[in-house]
Amino acid sequence: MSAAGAALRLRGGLTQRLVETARRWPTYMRVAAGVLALLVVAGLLANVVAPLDDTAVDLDHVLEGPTAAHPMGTDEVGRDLLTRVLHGVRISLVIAVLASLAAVAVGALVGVLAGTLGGRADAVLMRMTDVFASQNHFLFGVLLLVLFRPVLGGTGAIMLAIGFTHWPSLARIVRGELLSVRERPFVLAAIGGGASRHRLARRHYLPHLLPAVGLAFVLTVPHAVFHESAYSFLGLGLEPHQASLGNILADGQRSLLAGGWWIALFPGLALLAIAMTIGTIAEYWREHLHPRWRSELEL
Amino acid sequence: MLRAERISKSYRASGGHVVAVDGASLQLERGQRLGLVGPSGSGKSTLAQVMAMLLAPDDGSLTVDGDRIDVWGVHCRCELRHRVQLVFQSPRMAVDPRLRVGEAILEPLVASRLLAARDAECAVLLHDWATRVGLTYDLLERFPHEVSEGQLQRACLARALIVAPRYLICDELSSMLDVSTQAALLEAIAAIQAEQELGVLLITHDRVLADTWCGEVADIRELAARSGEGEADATQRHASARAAALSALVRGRQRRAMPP
Amino acid sequence: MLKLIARRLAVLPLVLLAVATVTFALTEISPFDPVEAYVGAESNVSTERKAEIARAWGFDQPLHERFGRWIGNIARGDMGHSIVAGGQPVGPEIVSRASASIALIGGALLLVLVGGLVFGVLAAAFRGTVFDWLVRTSCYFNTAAPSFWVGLLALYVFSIELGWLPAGFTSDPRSVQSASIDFDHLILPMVVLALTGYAWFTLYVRNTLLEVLREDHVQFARAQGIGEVAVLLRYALPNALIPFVTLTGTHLAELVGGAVLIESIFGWPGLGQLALQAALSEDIPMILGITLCASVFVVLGNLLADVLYRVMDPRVREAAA
Amino acid sequence: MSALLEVDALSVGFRTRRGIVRALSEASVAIEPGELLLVVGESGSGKTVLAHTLLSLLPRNVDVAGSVRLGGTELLGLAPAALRELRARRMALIPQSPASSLNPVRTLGGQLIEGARARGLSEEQARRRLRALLGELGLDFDFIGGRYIHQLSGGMQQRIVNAMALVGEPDVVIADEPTSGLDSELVETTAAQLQEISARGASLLVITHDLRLAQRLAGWIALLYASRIVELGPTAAFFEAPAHPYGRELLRALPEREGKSIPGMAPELTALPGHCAFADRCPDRFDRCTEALPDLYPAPDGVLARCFVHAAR
Repeated sequence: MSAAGAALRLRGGLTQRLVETARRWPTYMRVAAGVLALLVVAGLLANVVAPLDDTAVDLDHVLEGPTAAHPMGTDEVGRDLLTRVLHGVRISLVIAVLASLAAVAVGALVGVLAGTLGGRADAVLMRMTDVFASQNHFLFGVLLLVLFRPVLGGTGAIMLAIGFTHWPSLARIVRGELLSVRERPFVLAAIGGGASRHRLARRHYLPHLLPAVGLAFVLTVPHAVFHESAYSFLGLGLEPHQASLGNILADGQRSLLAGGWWIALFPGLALLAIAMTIGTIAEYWREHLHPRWRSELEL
Repeated sequence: MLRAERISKSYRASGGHVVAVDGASLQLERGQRLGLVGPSGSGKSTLAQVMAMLLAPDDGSLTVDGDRIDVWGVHCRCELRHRVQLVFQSPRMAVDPRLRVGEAILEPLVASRLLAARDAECAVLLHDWATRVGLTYDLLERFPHEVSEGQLQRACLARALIVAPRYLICDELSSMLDVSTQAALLEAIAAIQAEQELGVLLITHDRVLADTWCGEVADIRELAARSGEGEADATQRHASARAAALSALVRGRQRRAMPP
Repeated sequence: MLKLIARRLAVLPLVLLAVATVTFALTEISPFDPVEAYVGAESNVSTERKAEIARAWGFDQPLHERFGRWIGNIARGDMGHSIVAGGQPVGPEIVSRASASIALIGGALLLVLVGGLVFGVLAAAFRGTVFDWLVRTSCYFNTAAPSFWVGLLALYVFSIELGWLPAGFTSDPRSVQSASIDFDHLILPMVVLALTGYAWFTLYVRNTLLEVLREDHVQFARAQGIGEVAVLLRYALPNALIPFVTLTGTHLAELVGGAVLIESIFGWPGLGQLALQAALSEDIPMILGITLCASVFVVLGNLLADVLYRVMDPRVREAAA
Repeated sequence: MSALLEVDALSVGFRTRRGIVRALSEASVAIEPGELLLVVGESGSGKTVLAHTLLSLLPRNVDVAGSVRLGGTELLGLAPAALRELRARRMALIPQSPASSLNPVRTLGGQLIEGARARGLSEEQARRRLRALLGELGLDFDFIGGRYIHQLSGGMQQRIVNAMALVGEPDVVIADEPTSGLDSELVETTAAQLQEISARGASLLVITHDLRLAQRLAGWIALLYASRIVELGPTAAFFEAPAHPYGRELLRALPEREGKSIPGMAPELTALPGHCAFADRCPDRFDRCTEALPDLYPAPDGVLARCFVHAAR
């Protein structure tokens, strides 16, 4: 084999690496990824997939348990629950992803600023982060909702409430990773080789930060789904007629005494499925985040 | 000549300052083999990093072939920095785990824009250096965690030598290595030295190795301008450095423990 | 140690000041009008009357004066008048509701700690068995399941269908005094509130134990012929417990948030329900009051965690000294 | 009369993602009471695996074949409780790194006594014997007892684990890389302590890659290369004139001798050749070396060597 040929094989393309990774997935990861993909597609195509209109009131079929016509039953005004849950999955996922992006953006920005500026700026930023972290983020979110729902509407206020309360932990992670990677001997070695600041950032800091940030984003999504549905459930989030999972669960709470358990059960199962699949994927990713430092041969 | 004069460096640690190097002076000529010995915790590694322009000392000066170094770290000019190269003590820590071994060897040339990663010259250079340090070609495509400690240290040596330095500082090159790997690395260095008049500073705690391989041997405890630091001092310093490392370790675990 | 506690306690007012500043700024930015909220949106109170109320509350004064006065009031413990409490001061209302929440949160924390420790250790001891798998699966399920959903299901199954436990307080919560908290009413909300934390702690204890079990000193203990039970409990557990206590402090904050949901489902007359009522009636002074109380709670929890951490780990104790 | 510790055709393989790692292949050694055996080899040659197999400290992803007998009792496949009992009463480990081998968050007193109790001593006996042993090593039990491991110097840590090894009066003491990462001064004291342990009558098995330590301790030596024992004999004879080419080349690599490296690298343990593993690097190689696997053949001075050069004898 020629020398040049060997050098060219040093780099694997991103697609190739992704395919290789997916091939190594254990069964439970494939199941989790499949279920999540199914949920996302069904949610996004809720209008196409769902058999009925999600606001269609049918007073002849009020509070009916699961049947062939209504696989998840109907609610107290006769709306088809399956349709509403699918719409709910879409609304919840979209809000959660956007809110998580906002939180991750704020957290990464604060963390990178604190880590690179250092000194007094670092101290000020981190004290600020501490103050935010010492808040109970659920209660603080409630305060934000009350204050900003009139102007931003339910959706906007929820995104603000989630984005504004979930960044401190990420800011700490980013700053910590940045500081720790800067002290590693291999960074010193890169400086010794003549790497510029720019190259250090691009070639060494960023590849170590990005997976952590990405993982934090993925982990924030189920959390955001939970917050969105919890706020809506309490009547502080989306408008009651919107088919968010939290709103349906609030309907379910009202129907419980009348024996309408399915209205409480199915939207919750959808929440559970979202959280478990994303959680499984994130956990797997976390375990494979860092290349193994130690060879298996050293016993 | 690589000349360090009255270098002092202390670290801030829990419970005050820890003096790592206290006014040490050292000279390394081209083509010379100088050994530097001393017990662990006596500041050898700190001095090595200062002399490789990676760490700014609190006091003292460094000149490379007459050029005075007044900036350290990322700010130092490439051309100057390539004159002095350092091989780190632990190869596992000194190689970015995300780069393949071959990429890691080429990294200094690419980083200082002497070569682009796509150049055909890369492959030629890479294989030339792999041969010189005794690495087989298939190892170049592996990731650091897939090769042994000795193989990784060979790669680190190649990485240091590929920029054609005038002076090479080896910080405990062989403390984790087998005797035959150590011999192989030293042979590779000797071969380059014969070609390029390389000045080598070999930092080691193995007195026999220093005495047999090096022309001259210095003891770090005798380099200090201001002597008189007692034995108790050194133990104390060692202990507190270890305590700091421990608490960093514990905090690391604590941080990991936090749920997202 | 005392110095640490003193320093952290000294920081507490600063944290509260920062929180108060942030919330003041937020109320200023938001278009929210407390006068409107007070008189109610549909009421036909005249504009003059509204202006009068605004003047009485000092809203016509410049920003910095209002801020100064507000901070001053908070420092004296006066957090304003609450709408949901019928115009009464916020402070006493919070105090009257606190004991119910403390009972709920304290009970849940106890369940979390004991359950997490016991099941975490057992799962680690029987790693790789069906028992371990069951514990882990139930924990993954619990970390993912929203607590209010689990609460709804529990309410349906145990109170409505089986009728084992009461469905919650159906009477006016304020008529129930803290002294008469009924244990029957406490069980369901306490267990549901504890489930998420229990799952985190169990998984955490199990994984940390398995990590410590791979360390050198555990191998050395085994090499001496020390039994596996003793190795687990006396060599691995102390090391795993140290981060465990720090988690306890941070988890206290989570429980406070979870209480809002759980109290509203089970009608538990605590601060969480008060917060929800305040939020629904846009009662800003009450929400602020509860938020500030929660901050004190969280800061104290973290302080406790830090102190315990130092007490338990000799290495950190020494590094700090 | 059989030997105290007999290892017969012991093979250890680790199941990993990269395939089976053959850490040890058909290793056979025996130690008589009071003997000192050095197991020497470069990293990855299988010497630490041997120690861990003797003490049953191997992880789960491992296959073990062969036989290990202690005083005639087969250890492999023994019930865990019986194994632990036997290990506690008759064997002891001096760990590679004393600092990380004691629990960092517990005081030493409790751990010392607990270790002694596991060896069948009563609390009172344990206390008395530890006091005496530590006293001989120049340490005060009461002083040590209330302290944590990180509060002591490296030398003190080493002496404590030595005392812990001796407290049960074991028949076999296994020292795992006792000098790795130590200063030359500490290496000196450690070597002296090992000699003293040997002088007390216990059989001592020292795992090391430090050839200078091996030369100093003398006794018997087993040289490992690529998972196999390639030379077995008196240490003095080995340092005088190694019978196996690998041993000879290894000694030449010492800086105080020639400092000449062995060309090439050791084969990977996932892909060991079917012939002599050293053949590719051997200067004396002939046809047969790349065709078949040599046995351990008798060489001069009572040495056994795994090399066809000695096959004719």
